[in-house]
Formats: sequence, C-alpha cells, structure tokens
Amino acid sequence: MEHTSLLERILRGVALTLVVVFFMFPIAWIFMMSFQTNETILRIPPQLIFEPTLANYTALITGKLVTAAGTLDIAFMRNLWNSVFLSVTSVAVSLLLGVPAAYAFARHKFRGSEDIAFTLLSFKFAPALLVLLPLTLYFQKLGLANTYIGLIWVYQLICLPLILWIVRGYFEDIPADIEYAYRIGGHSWFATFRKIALPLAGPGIAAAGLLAFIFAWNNFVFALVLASADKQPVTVGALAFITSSGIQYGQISAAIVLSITPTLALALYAQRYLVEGLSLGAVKG
Amino acid sequence: MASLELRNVVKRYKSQTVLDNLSLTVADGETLVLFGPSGAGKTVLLRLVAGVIDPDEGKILIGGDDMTDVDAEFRGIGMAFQNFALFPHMTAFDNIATPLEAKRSSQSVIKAGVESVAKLLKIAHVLSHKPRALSNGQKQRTALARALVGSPPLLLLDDPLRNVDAKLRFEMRLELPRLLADRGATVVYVTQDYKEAMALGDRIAVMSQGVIRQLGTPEQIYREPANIEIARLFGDPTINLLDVKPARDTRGIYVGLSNVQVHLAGAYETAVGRDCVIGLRPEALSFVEEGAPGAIPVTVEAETPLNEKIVTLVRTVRGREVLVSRPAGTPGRSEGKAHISVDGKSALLFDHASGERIGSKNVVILRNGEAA
Amino acid sequence: MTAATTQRAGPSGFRISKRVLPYVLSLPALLVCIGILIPFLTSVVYSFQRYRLSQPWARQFNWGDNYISFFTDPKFWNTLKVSLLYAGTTVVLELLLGLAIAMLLQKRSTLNNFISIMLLMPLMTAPALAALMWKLMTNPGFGVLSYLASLIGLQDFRWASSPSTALFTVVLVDIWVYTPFIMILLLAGLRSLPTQPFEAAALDGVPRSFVFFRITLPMLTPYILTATLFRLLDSIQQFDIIYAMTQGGPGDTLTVFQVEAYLNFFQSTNVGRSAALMIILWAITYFLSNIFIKNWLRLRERARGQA
Amino acid sequence: MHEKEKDLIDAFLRGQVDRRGLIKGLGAVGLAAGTAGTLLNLGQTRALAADFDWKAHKGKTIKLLLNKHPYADAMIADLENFKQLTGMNVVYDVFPEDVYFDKVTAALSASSPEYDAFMTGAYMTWTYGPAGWITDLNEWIKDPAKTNPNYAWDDFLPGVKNSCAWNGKPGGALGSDDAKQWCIPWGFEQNNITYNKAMFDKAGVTIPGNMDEMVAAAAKLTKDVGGGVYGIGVRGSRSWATIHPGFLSAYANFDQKDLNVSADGKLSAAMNTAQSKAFHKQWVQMIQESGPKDWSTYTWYQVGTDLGAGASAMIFDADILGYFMNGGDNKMAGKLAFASFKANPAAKAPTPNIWIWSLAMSNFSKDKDATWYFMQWASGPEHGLFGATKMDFVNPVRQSVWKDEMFRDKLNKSYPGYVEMFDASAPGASIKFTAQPLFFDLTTEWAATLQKMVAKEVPVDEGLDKLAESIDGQLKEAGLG
Repeated sequence: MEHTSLLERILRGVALTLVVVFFMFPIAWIFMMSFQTNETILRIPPQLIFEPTLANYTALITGKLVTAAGTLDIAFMRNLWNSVFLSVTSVAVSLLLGVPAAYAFARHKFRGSEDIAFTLLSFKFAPALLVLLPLTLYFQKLGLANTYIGLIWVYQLICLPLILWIVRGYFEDIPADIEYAYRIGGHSWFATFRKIALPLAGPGIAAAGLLAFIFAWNNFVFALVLASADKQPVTVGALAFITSSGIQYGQISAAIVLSITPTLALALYAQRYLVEGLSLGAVKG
Repeated sequence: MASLELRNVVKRYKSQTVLDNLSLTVADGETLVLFGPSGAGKTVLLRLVAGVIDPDEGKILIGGDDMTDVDAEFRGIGMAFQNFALFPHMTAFDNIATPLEAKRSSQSVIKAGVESVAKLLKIAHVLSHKPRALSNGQKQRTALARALVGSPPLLLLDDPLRNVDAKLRFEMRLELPRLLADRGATVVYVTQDYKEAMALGDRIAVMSQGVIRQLGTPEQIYREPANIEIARLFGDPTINLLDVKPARDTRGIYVGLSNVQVHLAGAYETAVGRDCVIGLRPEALSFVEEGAPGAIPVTVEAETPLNEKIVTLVRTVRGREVLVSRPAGTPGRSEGKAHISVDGKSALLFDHASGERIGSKNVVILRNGEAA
Repeated sequence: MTAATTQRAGPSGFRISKRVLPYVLSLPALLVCIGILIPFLTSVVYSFQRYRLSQPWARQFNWGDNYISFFTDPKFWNTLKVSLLYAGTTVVLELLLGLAIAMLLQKRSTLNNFISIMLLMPLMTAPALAALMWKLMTNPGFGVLSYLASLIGLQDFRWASSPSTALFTVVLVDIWVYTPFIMILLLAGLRSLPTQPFEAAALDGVPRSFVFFRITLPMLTPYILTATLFRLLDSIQQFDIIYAMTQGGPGDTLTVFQVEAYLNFFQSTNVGRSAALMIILWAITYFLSNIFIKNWLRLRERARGQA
Repeated sequence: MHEKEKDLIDAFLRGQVDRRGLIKGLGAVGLAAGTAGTLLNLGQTRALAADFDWKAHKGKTIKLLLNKHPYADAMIADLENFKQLTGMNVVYDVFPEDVYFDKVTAALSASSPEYDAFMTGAYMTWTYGPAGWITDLNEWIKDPAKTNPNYAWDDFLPGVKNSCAWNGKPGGALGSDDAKQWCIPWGFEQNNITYNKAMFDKAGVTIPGNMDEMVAAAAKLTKDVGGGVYGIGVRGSRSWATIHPGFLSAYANFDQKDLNVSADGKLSAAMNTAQSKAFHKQWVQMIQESGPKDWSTYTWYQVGTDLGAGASAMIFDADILGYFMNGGDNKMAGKLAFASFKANPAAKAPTPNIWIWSLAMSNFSKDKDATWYFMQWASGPEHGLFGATKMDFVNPVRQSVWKDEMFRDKLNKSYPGYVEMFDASAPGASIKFTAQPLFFDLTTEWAATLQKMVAKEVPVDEGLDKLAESIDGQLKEAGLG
C-alpha cells in the first residue's frame, strides 16, 4: 500500500481538500456569522469583511437579547445544560442497558435472540410522531409527563437501537477464542466481559456512544411535546432566535457554535477510539 | 487425578452432526493426540472438554467428576489455541498471569510463576511487550506459557504449532514432549501434522467427520492403519496405493504387480478374489538388480531428496506410478530402467469398496463410539 | 490441593445459569423499549379510526378506510414515490461519498484523525438549524452559496424554491449533515480490517481495483450494511431538513411521509389519517430493515465461518 | 433601589431618554426590562383596584403557555402588577414561535391540565373549540361578579372581537348571535403595504392604489431600483400562512370567498370563479415578475428580513412586520413607511384579513375563575395601554388605546403613515375565511397550488379547477360538503 505514485498522492490530496471544503465551508461560514449582527450578515452580495462582535455570545451567555422589539430574556444556557444532562444520562442509560444486551446477542445464540434484537431495532422504525401523542397521555397517567426521567426513557428510542446494533457488531468481531481463553484460565463470564470484551470493543462502544450522543443532542421533538419550557434542550432553545421581529442569524450561529462545542470536545477527546476501529490488530493479524 | 472421559458425546450445529456419539478415555498423565483433517471435529471436541461449548448429548468427566454442566472456569484446564488467542490489550506478562490472577494468587506468586514459565519457554525478555509487538514464535510460546502457568492437571493444546514457521515447529516438536512430560499433566493435543502426532502422542486418535476412526499408539497407527484414509495421512512420502485382486497359490496369498507375484504375510484369506487396494510404504520398496527374486521392472521418472531420504518416482510397465524411498547415501537409480522389489511382510491390504484394512490384528478399530 | 479441587468449590457461589444469562442481559433493554410499544399499539388503533381532533363527535372505527383511501389518492402515491426517491438518493450518495472519504482517511495519522473528527461537525449541527443556515446560504440575495453559484455562471439557480432543483437542494443538505455518520462508521470498519490479506495482495501485485472489489468491499460489507440500515431508517423518516427548507413544497414536490404525517397531525389534527400514514411508513421500514438484517446476519455467519 | 436606576427612570419620565434607552440603561445596571416596566406601571395598578374584589383568588397559581412574541414580553414586563393586584402567582412556559403551536396541540390533545391559559390565533380555535379543548368565555365576560367593571368589553374593535367568536358550526358566520367567544383578542395584524420610501423615490413609483398598480409598481421597482432589489415581498411557503396575509386581503377586496355556504349549511369551494381566476393570474404574474426569486420558501421571516435588509422595496403583509423591520438593528430601520391597500378599484375601502393573537382558556384548567382573573387583566385597558405605549404591543385591539394621544404620537414619530393606514383599514378588518375545521388542510393545499402556478407547473385556470375539485372532495369526506 506504500507504493503510491506522486500523481496518486496529488489526486488524493485534491480530493481530500474538496471534501474538507464542502463539509467545513458552511461550518466556517456559521462560525463567522456568529461574530456578526444581522446588519453585516444580510448584505447583498455577501461579504467576507466585517467587524467582529462578541454581542451574540454575550447575549446567549448572559441571557439578554436585544431585538427590534426590545430586550428579551432567553434561557439559552439553561437549554444548553438540559441538552448536556439529557444526552449524557440518556446515553449512559443506553450503554448500561444496551451493551450487555449487545453482548448477549453477539455471544449467545439463544432462543429468540434474533427476534428480540430485531424488535429492539424496530423501535427505531417508529416515527417519533407515531408514539408521541399516545405517549403524552400515558405519561400523564404515570406522572412521567414533564420529568427528566420520562424524557430519558423516551430518549432510549434514539440511543438504544443505535448502541445495541453497532456495539453488537463489534462484539461479534472479537474472536470468541480470546474470551474462551480467559474463561478457561479460571475467570467468570462477568470478569471476561469486563476485562476482555469491554476493553476490546471499547472503540466501538465509544463510537456508538458518541453517535447516540449526537442524535440525542440533535433531537427536539420529544422534549418539546413531553416537557415544559424549563426542560427544553438547546435545539429548541436556538429556535427562540427565530422571532417575529426577525431571524437573529448571528445569535443562531453563535448558538450552533456553542452547541457544537461540547460534542466536538467530546469527540476530540475520544478521537483515538472513534477512528480506531477494533483494537484487535494483533489478533486479526 | 485428571483423567478425561467422554461418554457418548453428540454435538450438532443446525442439521449438521459435528461429533457423533463419541466416547474416549484419556488416562491421567497420558498425552493423547487428536489427529485428523480440518472439519473432523477435533477443535469442537477440545472446546467441549474446555467447557466453552456444551454437548447436545453425553457426559464429560474430568478426574472422574461429571463436568458436563460445569462452567469453563471451574474445570481446571489449561488451553492453548491454534491462533494463540492472546489478549491484545495486555502485555505478554499479563497474558500469562491471567490464570494465576483467577486463583487470587499474591503478586509475588504471580511474578514468580510467570517468570519461571517464561524462562522455560525462552520468552522472559519479551514479557513487557504487547502481542502486536511479538513475533509469531513468541506469541505461540506466550500462549503456551499461559496454558502451562497454572499447572493445570489437564492441558488442551489446539494445534499450537500450526501458525509458526517450519524452523520453530521443528524445535518445538523436539522440546514439547519433554516439557509436557515434566509437567505430568494429562494432555489432549490437536494437530493435522502426522509427524507431530507421532512425536508427541502416547496414543493417537484419528478423527474424521466427527468420529474417531482409530485409536492407538503411534506405532500401531503407522503399521496397522485402520483404513486407506489413515494410511494415506500417516507417512511422508505418502503410501503407494495400487488396485489389486489377491489370489492364492501354494506359497500362500499373493497379489500380482507387473506380472510379478508378491506374496503377502498375513491372514488375508478373506481377501482372495476380492477387489482390494494394496498399500506399500515407499520404504517397503527397494531397488534391486535385474533378475533378483520378485524384481519388478520400472522406469525412473524423477528423484527428490526429502529430509534424510531420497524419494524416487517410478512407473511400472502398466503405467502405475509408485514412490520408492531409501535412506540418503544408499545406492539407487536416478534415471532409466530399474527394478524394484516389494517387502511383502510390511504390505497393507485394504478392501477396495470400504477402504477398511483387511486382516486386522493388534489393531484397535473404533466405530460408533464402541471401544474394542 | 490441586487446582481442580480449589476451583470446583466455585459453583456454590454467585452464578447464573448459562441458559438464563443471555436473557438476563438482554431483558432490561427490551423492557425499557416495550414501554414504548404500548403507545405504538394505541396508534395502530387510531389508524383504524375516523379520528379528527376537531370533530370529536365523528370519531368511530372505520377499519381500513384510512388505508383504502390512500390507494386512490394520487397524493399518497406521490408521497410514497418522493419518500423512496429521497431515501434512495441520499443513502446511495452518502454511502459512496462516505466510503470514498473513509478510504481517503484510512491511513492512521494525526492529520487524518483530526480531519475525520472535524468532518463530524455537520452531524453535530441539529438538522433543523442546519437547514435554516442552508436556507440563508442559498438565499438569492444574502446567500453566499447563491453568490458563489452566480460567480460560476449559475445566475438564476433557484435551489429549494424551484420544483426542478428542490430535491437536489434538500438532498445536498442531507448529504452535508449525514455523510459524516457513514464516513465514521466505515472508517472504523476499514481500520479494523485485518492487514494480512492486503499485504499478501500487495506482495502478489494484485491490481488495486481487484483488491477493492474482492477484498475490501466484502470484508467491509457488515459495516456498510449497519451504516446503510441506520441511515436508511432515518432518511426515509426525514422531516427536519425538508420541512425547514421547503415545508414539502414547492407544490407537492417534497411531501414525504413525515411531512404529510406532521401536517395531518399538527395542522389538520386528522389523527386517524396521520397514524395510518405512519403505520405504512413503519411497515416499509420494517420490510426494508428485515432484508438488511437477514443479509447482515448471513454475512456475519459467513465471516465467522471463514474465521 | 440604586441611584443610577432612579436617575434613569426619572430621565425617562422627563422624556430625556426613550424607552429603549431606558431599558438598555437599566439592563446595564443589572435590572431586567420586566422590572423596569413594572416600576412604571405601578401607579396604574393602584387605580385598577377600585370596585372589584381582585383578591378573591389570592394565593392561587396559574400557568400560562406563551409564544415568544413581543406581546408576551409586554405582558411579562407588566406581570408583577397583576401579582400585586391579586395576590396570585403566575408562572409561564415560553416556547419559540417555530414550534409553539405544535406544543399547544400536544398539550391540549393530551388533555394536559398543566396550562390554564395560552396564546393562540383565532384560526386555531376553529380546531380547539370543537375539539373541546377551550372554553366559551362568554360565561365570564357577561358575569359582572367575575369581571371587573372597568373591563369594557365593548371597547374592543368589533371586527376583531367578532373574529374570535364562532358558533362552532362549519360555515357559521363569525360573531353571530349564537357565537361562542373562544378567545379574547390581544393584539392583531392587518395586511397592508410597508414600503421603502427611498427606493420608491429612486424608481419614481408612487404608492399603488389597486392591484393593477401594485403589479406595475412592483415590476418597475424590480427594474429600476437595482442592486438586486425586487419589487414586492409576499409569503410563498407551502402553508396556510401564505394565503392569509396580503393574498387573502386582496382576494377578499374583490368580494371573493374561500368557500360557499349553502342554505342547508353545506360547504363548497368558491375559488374557481372567473373573477378569482383573474385575480390569481395577476397575483401569480406579480410574483413571477417582481417577487423574491425563492418565493416558495418565503415565510413571515424571509419577507420581513428582506424588507429590513433592503432586499425588497415593499411588502404586502402584516403591518406589524413592517413595524418591526423599521426598528432594531435592521439596515432599513427608520426608512420604512406604511400605507393601506385597496386591491379592487371598485371597492370602497380596504378589507384586510387579520391575524389575531388571542388568549384562550384551557378546558382542562383546574381553576377557571382564577384563570379568568388573569385573562381579564391581561386583555384589560390598562395593560393594553401599557403595552402599546411602553412596549411594542402593536396593534392593540382596544379602541381606547388607539385614541390615546401618546400612542398615536409615538407611532407618528417613527412610523410614518402607520396611524393613517390603521384608521383607513381597521373598519374593514376582520377574518375573511370561512370558519370550519378543515381550515389548515384547505389553505395548505391552496398554497401548494399557488406554488405550482408560479413554477408554471399548472396553468392558473386548471389549477384552480383542480383545487376546487379536491377541496369539495375533502369537504364531503369530512361530512361538511
């Protein structure tokens, strides 16, 4: 694989540059808009030169937004906190429930295992709208309406199937012999799961966890329908800048930047897991 | 005590029967080699014994105790895998230490145990490496060390030399018997290499298609293979197999080979007049001068040295190809016309239709799980 | 004391039977999801009712009427067509693009790792907000993309507002948001492939295209299937991007299932019809994922057979 | 109170600082806008307390569901006064406009008792009322024991008030004698012209007086202003919101209707008349020639943004949209002007269709009497005046507020033509739709048809015939036709 010609390397470089430009240009543009007000954002034709302002970030962080129709109170930081809390706990619960289940499906071909696995996946088919209305009714009866617990439960619809099926694939890719070797060495199934299966599938779990986190983070319809304003995530919060007196593009951009930041930090922190694949180099040759 | 006994074990995968009503006993301290082609069920058998898969029927006893429903970790077994199955996220030291950790040994005991077995296997200098930094030979020794370190009374070795290079395999083949004997453990050793089987086994069980075809000492398997298949698997170069129809004359039972009557020593009465296959080990054939008794005229086609032997491919007048082997340095012919003679006493006779050897004596044939 | 006797003392301690263990492991997850199944069944009941929130007195079972009416409704067939077209186009393009990017980034290096994380940023942008930004960027006056398009001669490119380019535009946004999802899964897959076959092929001088089609692709297929399956499930249920960009227009160009179901539910409050639409969508996804899972399992089985 | 704050408020009262400056200043010293408003309104509250037991529900808490809107902001700014007046507590959830009605539908369809009152549009009550989610407010309005004597129900603009009353029968006239008052109007929008005066001058265009002139003016503006500026901004997204502003206002001016109501109460489509077709042709032509290029994605926000940023020369949309664009950090702030619009040369006066932000009471409220206390205060004359003069509570629904000189002065000062526009069109302002439960189905389809016409996918005549046919089918299917 090392015998790449110069031409090929150039072509690869060009292709990668195009990819980066396509995916990063809008992000860069949003980033620049986050330092502008509508006055400079809405110019014809659009221009690169502007006088940067921190007003958008100030407004978001202090919770005061000055618009054409006066100063508005905004709860953006509260929304951001809700997003962090909901996503983190939902993914944590999903991992807690989904990883053992994924392990069971990968390692133990038991009666009905495929059916159960498919059923768990099929929750992903249900359009959120389909379950939401009846769910609101049931949640009210159960006292789960407008509670974080209820929301975290519903968020399992997003996180659990994803974690279950991706992690399952990783577990299946670990040669069974490695686990057998550990058990024969005198360790219980749980020790084997903890000391062998979990570390080896670690990158897969991290990747699935991050993806689940992103999807949980981006969701807004669940919280919107099931909870009151103080529990809304950042996705709903950012919509507050679409006001009747105009769309505050600068603030939305800043909101996007702020809302990407925690996820991005998480991804950068976990990057070596995310892009590593299984850490099985030695085993699989 | 760690004898091993399998009683009428059946294992199926979907509709396929992988082990068919198999019974087997391995005595305490004995090394049993499971030999057979891939897909014979050797590895499955090993895993059943180890307890990582469960039999559909039958019982597994270790040291006389029924272990059929006992989890792997309680069976007191050491196992080395063909693909080594090292834990890629642990150093060689930690890999080897895992069975000791399971016993909750103290750190000093673990350290001493690992280092002593590592020294024995000559991997003490790579203990701090992770598997990906080890050579194949070192991986193999690490895997072996891990199986040995806890001094398990029962050792299962699943073709541990398969994935290492020829030189190492040769070395290990010399080292292993001593190593295993020193441990005093009961060993079940799986291999596809007949030389390994011959070198290591107190007894060899030849398996194919989920059944033990023959169980015996290496000598027995070689001299008195139960069928054509086994005869062909043991021996290098492979045995010559020629279609014959034995007949009787005053001197006894003979077969005709290129118009030469070769008389056989053995109880082959039942074979007379039947379609048979004669098995002639290449070393049972030798070059003779023209006119010697029983000399068969042949044409030499090719000659190759093989280890300390020289193997000659010759063609009989009927056009059948035969391999002749002689120790290196002994006289022979490398081209042109020649004559060979057959040692009738060491010839093997098989039924053409069934492939079974005819006139078995001293041979233990196992079929359908019944020990003879 | 021999090792065997020490360890045999073990079974008396905490142990779960081998047969029960997998159920114990998978049941909590199942139970949590089953809770969601009840509202799902309620919705199935709704779909067999004439049920408009604004006409509560007319609520009654009409059995299959909601479904039957779809067959004669050209709008429904348009919805079906557009949904499948949208899902098919996005998934195929994202798969090809995601695979290509993953292969460009396959070699482990700090730069490649960094780029791959950066490329995840579109995925981290909530689709509804991403669509809003794209709407601004494609605005004929203020939009930077419209401006750039005009520089290369596309003076009058109408993006999401013209029936002929609306699908292209929303697909473009979908690709922008979701290709990183496929890319990251395939990158992880590519990097966990064993290296031996590739080294062997390189030594033997096997042509690269052969290596790609005969070694890389087959080995990567389980990952491709997982990624495709999840993308397909999301894509056929796409709402945020389409609704935020075009609300299903212009005309009926982009009235995919979720947009129709949303409008039927939240605006028309025609719960029966909305539920029936979504049940059909559910059935389609069920059918499609069944095919995927079957293939996935088969490939897994085969892969294990080889090992 | 700190000295700085006192000084600021005093300066405001002396007229040295305008309201926005005051609020900015107070914000700078750490005081919320709401608090500032409260301080100003304290005097008024004391006056309110006469002759009515405002403390009857002391200690109770009610919860509101609010849209993120200047009206809600004005109310929140004044809320402390209500709390003091009644001893009640009010909590509220504010949701972004983009998702607000989804939240309302979700909460009400689940019969959630969480919210006692909420903001709504009058159109929505055509669903909420028959669904049994909201309460007929006549019971409270007409009960002197429950409504304070200063409430002055007659003070509401009649067209607006009646537009919020419907007898629940499909096709039933709004404001009929048997009508139920589903909601109380709070603030409303008329659809008229807001234009960029400099651009009009540059292109030499005068304010259009009818549809023909508007088409011509828009075309001339597109051609002559330059810089990519287009002539007229109207909404075009695939939504009911495209139909109800300028489009329906002009349409109604030609005496055209959405639906016919037969003597026996059956509904049928009415938009395929010759006159309607002619109007549609003109409208479509206007968009094709002089509308925004990506018209079919245009909602309230795009129409407003373009006007505020100077991308469009005029809009035919809500007057308060123009009002907002004339302020804030908009490029065109202070450069916009307002005019009423009469599409039909033969018509006597403008007939704008209106959007009414209203307050409705949830049927699931656990204490409706207490909720009504809040509602009558929030829609009362004092708060109306406070909102209109101190906050951006335009357009107020009370005639008394419109007569307030301070309010008129404020408008005249910064919003040229606004008061005249209002005075000219308010008498004819009302909801021009036929009240019926399929409102959203039919208007969405209407908008989709318009999009097809503008994209030239279907000729106007044929499109309208198809639309009428489809609507008749749906009406029949729903048991209305």
